[in-house]
Amino acid sequence: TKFGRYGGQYVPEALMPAIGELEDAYHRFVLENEDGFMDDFRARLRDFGGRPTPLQHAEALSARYGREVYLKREDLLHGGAHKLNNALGQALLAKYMGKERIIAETGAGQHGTATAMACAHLGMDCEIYMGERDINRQRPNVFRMRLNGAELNPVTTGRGTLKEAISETMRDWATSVEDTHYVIGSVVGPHPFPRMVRDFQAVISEEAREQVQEKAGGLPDSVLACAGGGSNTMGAFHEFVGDDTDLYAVEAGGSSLEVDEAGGVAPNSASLSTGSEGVLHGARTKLLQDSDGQIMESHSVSSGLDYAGVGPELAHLVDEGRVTPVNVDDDGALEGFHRLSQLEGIIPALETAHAFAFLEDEHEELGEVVIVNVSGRGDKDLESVIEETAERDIESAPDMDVFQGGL
Amino acid sequence: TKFGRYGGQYVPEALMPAIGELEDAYHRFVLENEDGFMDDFRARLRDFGGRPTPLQHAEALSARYGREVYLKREDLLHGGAHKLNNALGQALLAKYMGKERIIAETGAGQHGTATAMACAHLGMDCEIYMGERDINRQRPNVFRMRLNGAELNPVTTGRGTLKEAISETMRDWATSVEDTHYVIGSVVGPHPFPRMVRDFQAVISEEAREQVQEKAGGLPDSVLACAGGGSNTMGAFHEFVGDDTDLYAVEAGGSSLEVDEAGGVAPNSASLSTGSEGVLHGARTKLLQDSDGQIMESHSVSSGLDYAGVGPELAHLVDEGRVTPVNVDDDGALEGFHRLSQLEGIIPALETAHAFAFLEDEHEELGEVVIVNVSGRGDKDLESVIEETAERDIESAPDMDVFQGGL
Amino acid sequence: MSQSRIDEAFADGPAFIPYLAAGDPDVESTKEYVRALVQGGADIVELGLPFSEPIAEGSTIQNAIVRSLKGGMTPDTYFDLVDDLDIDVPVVCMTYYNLIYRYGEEEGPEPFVRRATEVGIDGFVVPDLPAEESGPLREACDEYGLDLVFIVAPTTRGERLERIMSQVSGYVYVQARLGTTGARADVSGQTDTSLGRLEEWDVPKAVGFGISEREHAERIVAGGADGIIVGSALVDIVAEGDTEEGTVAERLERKARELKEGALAGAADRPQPERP
Amino acid sequence: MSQSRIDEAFADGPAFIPYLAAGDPDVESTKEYVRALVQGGADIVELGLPFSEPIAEGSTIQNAIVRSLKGGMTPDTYFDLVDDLDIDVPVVCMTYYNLIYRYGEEEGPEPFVRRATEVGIDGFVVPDLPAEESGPLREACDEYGLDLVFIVAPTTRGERLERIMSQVSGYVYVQARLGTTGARADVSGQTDTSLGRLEEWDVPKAVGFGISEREHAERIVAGGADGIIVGSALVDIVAEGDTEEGTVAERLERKARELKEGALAGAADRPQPERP
Repeated sequence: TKFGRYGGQYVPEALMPAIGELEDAYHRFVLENEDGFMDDFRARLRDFGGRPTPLQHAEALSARYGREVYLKREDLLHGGAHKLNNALGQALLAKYMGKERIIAETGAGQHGTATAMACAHLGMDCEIYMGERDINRQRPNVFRMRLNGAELNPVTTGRGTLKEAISETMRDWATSVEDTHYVIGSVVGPHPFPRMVRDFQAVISEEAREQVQEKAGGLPDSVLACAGGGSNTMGAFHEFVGDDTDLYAVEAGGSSLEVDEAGGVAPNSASLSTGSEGVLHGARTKLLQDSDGQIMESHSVSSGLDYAGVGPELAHLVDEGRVTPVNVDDDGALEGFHRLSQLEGIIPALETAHAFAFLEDEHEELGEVVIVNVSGRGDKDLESVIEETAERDIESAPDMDVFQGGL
Repeated sequence: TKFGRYGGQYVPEALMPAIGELEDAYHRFVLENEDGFMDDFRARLRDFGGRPTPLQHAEALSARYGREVYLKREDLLHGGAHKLNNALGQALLAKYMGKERIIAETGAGQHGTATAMACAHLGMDCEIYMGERDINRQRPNVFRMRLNGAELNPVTTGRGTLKEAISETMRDWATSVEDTHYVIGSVVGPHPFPRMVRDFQAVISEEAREQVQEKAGGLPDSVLACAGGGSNTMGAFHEFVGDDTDLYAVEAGGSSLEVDEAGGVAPNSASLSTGSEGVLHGARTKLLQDSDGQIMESHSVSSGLDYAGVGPELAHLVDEGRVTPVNVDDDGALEGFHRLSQLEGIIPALETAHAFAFLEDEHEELGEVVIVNVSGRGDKDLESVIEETAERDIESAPDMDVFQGGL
Repeated sequence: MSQSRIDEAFADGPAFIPYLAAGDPDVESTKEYVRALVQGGADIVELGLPFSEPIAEGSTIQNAIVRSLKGGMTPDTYFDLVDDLDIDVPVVCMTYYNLIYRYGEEEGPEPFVRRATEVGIDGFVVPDLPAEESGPLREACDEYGLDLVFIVAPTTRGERLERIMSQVSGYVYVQARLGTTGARADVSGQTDTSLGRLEEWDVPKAVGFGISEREHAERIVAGGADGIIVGSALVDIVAEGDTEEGTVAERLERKARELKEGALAGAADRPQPERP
Repeated sequence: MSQSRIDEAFADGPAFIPYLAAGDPDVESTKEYVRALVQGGADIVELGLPFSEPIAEGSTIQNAIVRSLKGGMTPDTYFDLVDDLDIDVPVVCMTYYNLIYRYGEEEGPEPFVRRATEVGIDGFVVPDLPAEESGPLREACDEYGLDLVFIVAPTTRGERLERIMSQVSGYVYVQARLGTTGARADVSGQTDTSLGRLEEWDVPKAVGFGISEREHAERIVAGGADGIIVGSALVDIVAEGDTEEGTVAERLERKARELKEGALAGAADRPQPERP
């Protein structure tokens, strides 16, 4: 149940039996392919989800940086992000386990939409918890969840972001655990979630590892992925962990790495870079917390990275020196967003944009062959980006006047 | 240059040399793969676009209709619709021809975004003409075009929809023809556009024909595709034209098939079902026109179908009895939209939703194996759908209260 | 082929060919305006029959077409207008092919041409009908002895020129620049090049697109044109309505006179070309 | 193991165990409220140390925690509060594991337990620390002679029960129903089932989650419980503040008395279970 000193099962007793049941199901269905579960899952990922996603050679970026840049196109997955890999896996597992109802939390709404889509596809009931603040930042995703037939439960506690949504979903689960599965949205939470979600997301690096050898004739020198909770990160890294490839987890530096302890706010989401060990949402991991151990309110321009914790396996790989944690601030992420949109014709999620900002800044350190995981597309972020860009001086942005009504 | 009595090259003399040049390039690069153009194109469609798209067995729809329903998932193509097949093909062809600048018209904005993406990908200048009314109906697509670096030119003549945008783009082309290629967005316009666009889109049916044989063990009894200009339609039909498969072109019935001749308005876009022969935008085809030959203003709840003409090849195939034109009204399309979203976890474009409405109504006539072309995803339509649904009594819609602020 | 009324219009020096959109803003005004233009020296009148999708027109003429269609202009109204005109210069109908194709009970352009002949129209300019598609209309024109004017664009070269030359009658419409119709402040350098390409042609060459001033007319005719076609500069006057400087008709007549004088001055500047 | 103060609290009949969130709304009030509860008959006091992510709590206690944290509550303030309490019943600290884990300079729970011992805390309830993860805290409690209370949920069965039984001391917290904390209008049928599963255990069984009325207390104790734990119903009184029906302290004391009486009545309804 642990990754080195991280992980574990720090949850209310009421949930422990369900977690034990899940652990059992994970072993039987996922690890041992009982009843052909994994075959079914992979077939659905292919036909419903659109896998494999391409590994695209990025011509403009390769020319710009003088090295071969490849993009793992998870933005092309159904729903627009890597999230479906996990949501479909867990919803299907719940179905194999005989559960009737799915609950999930969501930050940016990507996991919520992926879960809602998966549940519609599988004919399961679905309720999504989402912080009120995130609901207002990500309206299109709210609409999509509702259109797919999911119920939406706004969470009004705290700052109304992912952290609160997870807490609230755990409370629902503590009530409904007998017929309900909680589809956690990242490689976080109590064991077996971090391992199971990683296994569902590992298809990213399985494909990428094969594709890059075919296209570049060898393994990459570096793999870059943005890191909030860390599911696209672990998905993109997993199969490369045993290789001699540098792995960069790009966190949200937000507006500053400084912490406002009195206000309880860390204006970033860089738990790997700046966090300390603690226990949150079922696992021991690196956290943004004050000196007493109270969890800080995190911040990022991208809702999907806006979380005070991170997956325990990533924390472990960072301690081991296998993964390098780096971070990029809000301005950098917006620059990365606009740059990729214009240079490659791919509008990335704001989360993903962090990885491209790091590429811009540090490309000289990344070797000859670089893979960037394009974890999602930016359709959900259009309004936020327009608003945030208008408030700043973002060099790579188009003239924003055209976005102000009166077209 | 003709399909039976339809097609031709009815354009200003100034454009004829460019059209001749294009015809030449089409033969050399597309038909004869000169300089490996088609290999390059197919590789980009794969790596940048995400092809092949899946042919998904739709479990819920198959159970509902008592026959095997397969979905050709063009909604998973980069940009969210089949449009990239054509936009990328033409932009790349223009590059091979040495053109520096791309212009295009757009209705729903899907062709505009696809063209903007393709131009960003290829490093080409891009200007998009879009009717003012459509700009207001499809803001997310407007943002996406701008973010990809394209200029946007609002068209204020007429009702400000696709028809006017095409006319205005032709005017630009008449001025700029020497260094500019006009990426027309459907199987319309003067020869060789209808044929060339069809060839670029035919990848849909090439893939689907192979996939359906693998999955269903034989050819389909029916193929359904929505039809506005007809590019997804011809793309989905082309490889089946020689087979014994029924082909249904589902047009937008709008609010009524009745025509308001005095007002110059046909409150539908059903040119194949109700139109008459005439000449528009470079081709002889079936049109919505009054008894004098003035073009009517068309209408559909979906911008992408809102056009008074249709591709000449489709008009020909309808005359030949090879393609059956049918139509579905605005209400039916909204029902189809909500039904697919909830039953299959796929939010379709409003255009696409017409095909699913027809499936619901007429499934008993469609044989054992049915393919529906999911021409695009509905992210761009969220606001419209919410608004239009709230004004009607749509049985399959979720409770819309949650969409009215105050979440 | 016998000499047509249009051919004759080019016989005595450079022709001034004004364009107006019929029915802008109404039928009676158009009649008055056309007479004013003839009074001012027009040798031929191009009268536009408005089509809802005028893809070759700039915004000036687009707007005129919108006004005319809103006023209820139809092909039949147009023919009645021409029938009533009572002028002694040839009338060329400028319109788009769909209106020609759709007119009457029988298929094809013949009914339209027949009716045009009845009301005294002498020829056609159809901007969206290149030589490749003009067969049926050419045949109908031949049957009724009407001219079919073709446009030669700055991009027209080689084989295409020959194809047009074999089909054209009346005059060739030399498009002075790329783009759509519309008044401009200068004369395009493309004009001379285009005229040069047509030097050997024995059909009169009338230049249009962008001419708005006396001096444009002079320079273009001095450069070898047999006529000038002016549309948007006149439609602008119609759009303005009556002003302190005169009624629309007065100002149209004045503008026509100015342009005609320019053309004549241009002709004086050069050795008169040989005429058939 | 020697008899702890908590064990003693169960010795003379059913125990009434009230819960309050420390520092809600401030430190001085909490002291007053705790004294009122003791006055009303509390046998043990569960005093919550607020954590920012109280995943096991319903909205009543979540809100209390927000008020307390806004008031500046920290672990050190909490310890000082307990140190000042001056009551003669045992105090159980209810909090989440991260605060225990993070306290002090050295790693692990020992510094927290050491400090808790110094201020007179008798035991802990940690809702997010199941038996699987409780080793280090259990060790520290043993070292200082403190009790570690575990929760048994309606879903807890078989092996898990045994694991908890091997770790628990003081009392077992029998969760009356699935879900989070919060006052309810009825008694869950799950309570009897859960108590049945624990019949053989020789550790006192205190039932919590949802108890708010005298009659709940009576029924639960009559059903075999050795104690009742009441939180949200009391926190609601704190949240209301002083009313016409009395000050918060007065109403807390009155409510405590009502619940304690209920428990006693329940005990009278059944043969007293054997006690170790």
